[in-house]
Amino acid sequence: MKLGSRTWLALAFFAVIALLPFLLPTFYLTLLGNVGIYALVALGLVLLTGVAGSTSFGQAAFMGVGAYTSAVLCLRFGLSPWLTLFAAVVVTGVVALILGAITLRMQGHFLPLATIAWGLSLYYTFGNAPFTGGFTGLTGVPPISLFGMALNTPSRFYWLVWAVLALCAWVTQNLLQSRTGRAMRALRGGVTVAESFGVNTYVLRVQTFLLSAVLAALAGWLYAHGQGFINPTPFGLSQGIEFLFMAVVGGSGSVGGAILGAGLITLLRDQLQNLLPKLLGQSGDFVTPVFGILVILMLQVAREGLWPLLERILPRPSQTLMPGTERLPIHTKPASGEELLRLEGVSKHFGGLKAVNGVSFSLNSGEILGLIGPNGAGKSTLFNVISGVLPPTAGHITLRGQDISRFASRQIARLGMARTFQHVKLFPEMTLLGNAMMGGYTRAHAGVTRSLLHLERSEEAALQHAAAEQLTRVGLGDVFELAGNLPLGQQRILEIARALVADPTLLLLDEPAAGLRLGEKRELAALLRKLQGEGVTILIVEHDMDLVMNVVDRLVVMNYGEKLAEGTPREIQQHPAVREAYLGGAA
Amino acid sequence: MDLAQLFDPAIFPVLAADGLTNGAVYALLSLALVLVFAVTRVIFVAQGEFVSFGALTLASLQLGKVPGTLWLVLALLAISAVVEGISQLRQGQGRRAGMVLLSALGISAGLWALLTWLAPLKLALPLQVLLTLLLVVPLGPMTYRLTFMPLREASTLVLLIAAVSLHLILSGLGLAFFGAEGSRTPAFAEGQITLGQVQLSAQSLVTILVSAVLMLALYFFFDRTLAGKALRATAVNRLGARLSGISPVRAGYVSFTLAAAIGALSGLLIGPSTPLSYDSGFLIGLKGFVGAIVGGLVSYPVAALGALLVGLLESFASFSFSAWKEVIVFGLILPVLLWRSLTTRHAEEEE
Amino acid sequence: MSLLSVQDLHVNYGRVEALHGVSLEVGAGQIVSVIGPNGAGKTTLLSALAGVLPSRGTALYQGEALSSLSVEERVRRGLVMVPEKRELFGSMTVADNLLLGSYSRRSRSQVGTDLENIYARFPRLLERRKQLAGTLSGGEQQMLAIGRALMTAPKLLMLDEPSLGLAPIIVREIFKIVESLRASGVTVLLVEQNARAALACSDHGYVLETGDVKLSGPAQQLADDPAVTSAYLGSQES
Amino acid sequence: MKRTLLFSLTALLLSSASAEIRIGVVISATGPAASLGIPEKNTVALLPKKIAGQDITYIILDDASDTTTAVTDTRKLIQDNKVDLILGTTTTPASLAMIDVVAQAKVPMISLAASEGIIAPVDTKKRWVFKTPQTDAIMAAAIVDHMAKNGIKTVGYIGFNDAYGEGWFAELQKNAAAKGIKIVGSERYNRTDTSVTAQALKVAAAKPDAVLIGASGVPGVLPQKALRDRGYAGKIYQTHGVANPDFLRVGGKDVEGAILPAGPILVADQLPDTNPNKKVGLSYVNQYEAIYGKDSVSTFGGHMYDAGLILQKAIPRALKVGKPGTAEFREGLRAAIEGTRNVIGAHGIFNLSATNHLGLDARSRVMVVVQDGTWKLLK
Repeated sequence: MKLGSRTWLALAFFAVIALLPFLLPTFYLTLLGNVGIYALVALGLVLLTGVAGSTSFGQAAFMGVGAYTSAVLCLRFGLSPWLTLFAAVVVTGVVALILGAITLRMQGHFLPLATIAWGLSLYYTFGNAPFTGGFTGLTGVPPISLFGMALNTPSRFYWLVWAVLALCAWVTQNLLQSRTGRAMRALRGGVTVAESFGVNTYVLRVQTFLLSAVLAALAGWLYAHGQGFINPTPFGLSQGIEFLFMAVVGGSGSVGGAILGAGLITLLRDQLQNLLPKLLGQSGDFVTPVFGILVILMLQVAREGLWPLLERILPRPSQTLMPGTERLPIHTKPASGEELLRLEGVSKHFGGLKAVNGVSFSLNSGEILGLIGPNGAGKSTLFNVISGVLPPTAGHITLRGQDISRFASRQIARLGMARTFQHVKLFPEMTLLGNAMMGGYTRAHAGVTRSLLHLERSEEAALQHAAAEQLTRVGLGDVFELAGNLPLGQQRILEIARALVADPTLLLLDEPAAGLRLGEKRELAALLRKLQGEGVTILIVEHDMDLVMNVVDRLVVMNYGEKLAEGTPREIQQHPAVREAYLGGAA
Repeated sequence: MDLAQLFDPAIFPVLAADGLTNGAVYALLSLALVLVFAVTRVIFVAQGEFVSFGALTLASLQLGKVPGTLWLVLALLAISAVVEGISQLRQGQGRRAGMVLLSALGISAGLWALLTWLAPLKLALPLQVLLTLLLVVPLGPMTYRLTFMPLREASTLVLLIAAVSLHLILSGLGLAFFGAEGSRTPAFAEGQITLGQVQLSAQSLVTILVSAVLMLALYFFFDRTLAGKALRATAVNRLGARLSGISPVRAGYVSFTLAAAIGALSGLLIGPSTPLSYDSGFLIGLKGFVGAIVGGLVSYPVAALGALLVGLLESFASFSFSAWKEVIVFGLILPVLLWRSLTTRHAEEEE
Repeated sequence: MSLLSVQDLHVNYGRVEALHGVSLEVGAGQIVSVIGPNGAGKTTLLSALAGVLPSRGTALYQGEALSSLSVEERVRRGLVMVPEKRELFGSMTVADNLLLGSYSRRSRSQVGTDLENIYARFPRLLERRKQLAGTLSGGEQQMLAIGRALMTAPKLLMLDEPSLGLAPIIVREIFKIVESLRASGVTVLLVEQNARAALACSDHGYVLETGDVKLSGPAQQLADDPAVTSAYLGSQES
Repeated sequence: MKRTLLFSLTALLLSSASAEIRIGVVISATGPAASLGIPEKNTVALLPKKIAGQDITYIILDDASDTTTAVTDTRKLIQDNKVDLILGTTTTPASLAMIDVVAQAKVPMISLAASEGIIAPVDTKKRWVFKTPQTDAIMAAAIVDHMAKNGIKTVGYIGFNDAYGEGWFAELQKNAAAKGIKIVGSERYNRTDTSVTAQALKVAAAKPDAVLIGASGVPGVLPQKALRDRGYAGKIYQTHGVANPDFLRVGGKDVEGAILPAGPILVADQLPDTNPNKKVGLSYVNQYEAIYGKDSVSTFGGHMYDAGLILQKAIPRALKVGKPGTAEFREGLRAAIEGTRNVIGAHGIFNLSATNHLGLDARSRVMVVVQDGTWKLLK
């Protein structure tokens, strides 16, 4: 396999790290050992906070659960640390599962507060539980041995820590570059999109949370056996805060940021400890306040942390498609003319507002149906009801004979429906390719474990291939461009490509032509007809009448939440009520 | 065993009174937290520091010392003036920049003169309380100007990290100013009052009454005055407020001023019954938070009730399982969150 | 003299340009409408003029450059927008919503009279003054939004799709109100999809399409222009 | 900034060349234990600057009352600053955590924390660890003795919910059992709690003859006040942790009558002239207050001072074994400290041995009562 320049840099970095014990004074190994342990926790926060958008002050507490589990089992039953590692991970996982299941449904800012609460609770639990040695702590925790060699000198322990960190950084990076990783990124502000393409975001959120807790447990395990002593203070709230600092200062969006942040904060504190007494005298201890001031200043200068600044000078990540011959399976499409979608008296009310009221129509396979109406007529609401984003207040929707009225959007997605959004919902920091691959989520199957170990590469290659194919098909050439750099019209096209990667039976397009230039609109019309020729059924909401009248077979007109008219484009254009609705009758 | 003893007529009312006294202070703090969050999206964990600063500044004045708070105020004033001056200059407002610097200089000199003159005189308690408020309350708007105003478009997480940093700064400075040991401030009322079964210290009664009055005052402010309504409006709909001519920056200033004032007053209320030290405020503030969370960080009355509940729960837990008290009090959040997660539909968080 | 004069206004969303150099004039005492299909950039234009979105180009209001003024400062000078989504204070009463409109006014003496005038203009708001704004019907909300804006004592009122989502009978009412504003000395910049109704009450009109002004002229002239119709119903019409 | 850095760098190079003994100090100058750590840190200024012709350099690091930081600081002092001895740290858990580090590096350490577990039993690791403060065991024994003599049969306990409160409760249990005193209640509170009414109520309801409050510094006032407010009339004992002027200042009338064991230094001026600790204690108090102001001294700084006195005797002997900075010197220093005999400190007379790394006896504490807002020696 050919390695990208980023990968070479990472390998070089870890090679230097491996050689440092021969170059650095011992104390720096101690310090870097701490950095490694902290970076593990920060790595978990990268997944949780930077990628998935949930914040936790409780990582130190999870670290404590891991540390205590391992230490107590070692001391009580004389087990080997390698055995208790397993127990530490399991116990922490169970605790995290319980806490996560309770809190992860909450809105963004509740989670950090809840984590403060359990961070404090677990601290006092460590101090008061009967088997933890109380606040005074447990001494004599055995060191970790490898092939009979105790890893308790600074340099050996340093190697152990960084080996574990390198491994975890590698698997985390793998995960981020996988199908699951893309879905995780969508948890941050893109839940609707993720659900629309078949992701169970709640389960994924819990999984992410679990993973971050396990990384913390691993750090706790290293900590306990490295120090040989544990008591509650290192697992208290202030350490939990410190970990979040590391992730945020380093740049919580990337693996590099976790290591950078952990290193920076640890070294900064150490250097402040040396420097401040010289500048301000011994009379007071100003390390913490000065540290706080520096963090605030940094946030005001670089909100995203320091890694993005560093990233600008790094070579760009590799921009080649993965080789691979495997192709994704293709859904069987229903025969042309068969009834695909049917709405019966569908209503959606918001309080007193009847956004959609008793709308019925049906859509046959191979057809393009246009849904038009003035602004505020309820078209987008109806779209959201059909795709399962909103549950209908009344009525029935059937897809290929199956009642989907009560289905969540991810379930509907799995039945072969894909959509675009009126307000473009892309991931601007992801490449076109990454965005498009999001569409193929339900066509691939690799879960967290396979992703972590990069055992899903052939499937990933097939996904890439499918995405690249659809991007070419809609005329988006530079697949490694960031989606945020595209003009609005092209972003809409990208959304269509993303929906096509899902290999949909039914494609829902919400105002695909808005913001497109004339030439682009013509291409769009051509594309839609081509798709129709290939057996894709399309439901389209559009304001651009030129486009609509040109491509659709039939039109449904809505006004004030109700169906106003239905018919061919020509019939609709002559329909007096439609003209009235569009041009207004106030005069 | 213990639980039955809890309802002993000699014990229950005492615990309830104790819980209400603390709960009243938590309630005040929770109101400030809800206010600051609703208006500025800042989860203001440094709120508790104002509590410590309030009590300890008064304690310094009691000893006839110039409180360290003065130096902090002067430093923040200087930095704020420079920052503000620069931003005025950038907008081409040279004269205004000069005015800002000059007035800051004037205020600083005045404050310094006032404090160095009055502090050693050991004035009467009400005057010292006024001096304390004069020193602590400005910390609110100034920390807003320097910390949060430049970040006002940032995500909640960034604001939260900034608030935590501020907590570190203020508690570190608190240690330098006031020392590690706590201080007690004089009571506003001496003696014990007997209400039926319960013996209540007069100070507890003052705490409860003052909290109640403050809450009523806040209610009046939010419900009856244009400025208070403008704050609420900013919290309800930021864009709508701007389009009505309400400046969110000004709303930020007002809410942080109120937060500092409420914090300092809370410190003065608890100060007499318990020694407060530089790091006491944080946990007191966090308990206010639990209340605020019960109120979903939006509802003032529910937050206040939640905070009262925290006070009561803390008192009863202290009696029955004192070692596990914090676990119980902070664990309270989890069922509340669970209940919320089951009753509210998950809303998409658009960044 | 123009109350508002806009030259070559550009607005970007990130790297994407949404307005490509729009110019328009609003004379004092006029009603000027900007019409065009969805996605043409009408709302973007108003938001930029209100200061909600950053923009490039020159915009002079009462001869003063707008660029350095915040939203609130524009409101204080009488440049007020009623946004498409109304942006009311949903959990506050109708009366409070109106009162808050007067927040930035220096002189309080006129506020009471103005409030009475607004209640007189919108009797339904008077009936519902103690109700929460969020519980009003769409039409009432629109009235409240206009009412709140009027409480700021505006010189130039910018209305973004005031007829959006309203029943025809209410739409008619809204346009009557717009016309009556001119009588009370308020200049109006109206953004509408309901082209016919908008042009009917306007002095001047602009047709916006994909971020550019496609047509402009006296309202009556535009109303008769077939190009306007085609912008909405497609050019196929024969 | 750059200049300072350059300056400190040259200073570092120069200093490592000259003959000197480097001593690392780890102290809790911030965090929950700061009220104990700060006087200890302040006392470093009173320690000898020159012993047997050798310059002594003290490098002070704050551990913020945190175990990890204490361990990292210790490693930094040993590995980076190449110190020959570690003084500190303030808290028991952190001191325990440091043992492995100093034992591995073979650098002697004198802890300033309370628990007996730090130095006992002396094994291959704890060979390197000494301490100067009286153990909780010595102090608790004194309290329980006093209780027994005053006919107390039942005792209640209210203590910190941390290592300090936990350690004291363990010692109370041990000693009370030996004297047949029954513990009828045990409650915990946090240093920063605003109310202990509930705990006081609970303990008072059990009607013990006496209550012991296991707290340090000003927060010790809270339970005593709460007990008195609840009308509790029995004896109230405090620990030596409260023996600082702030406790009296803040406690005022509320702490009248509190009985506690303390190092003789607390009441040095009331000791009979025959007491050998009187002179040393007064000298320390005077030196300390000359720098930090009147009524600023607490007993905790005395432990640091005592460590200095032990070193004064030990270093000259260690110098005979090896040069500073060498393993021989450190081993020599260890042995010399272990061989400390009859060093009269502010807190007692130190007689160390291979099995006793504290070396204080019952003379190292006196019983004191708070009377008229001051410490009063109980004969």
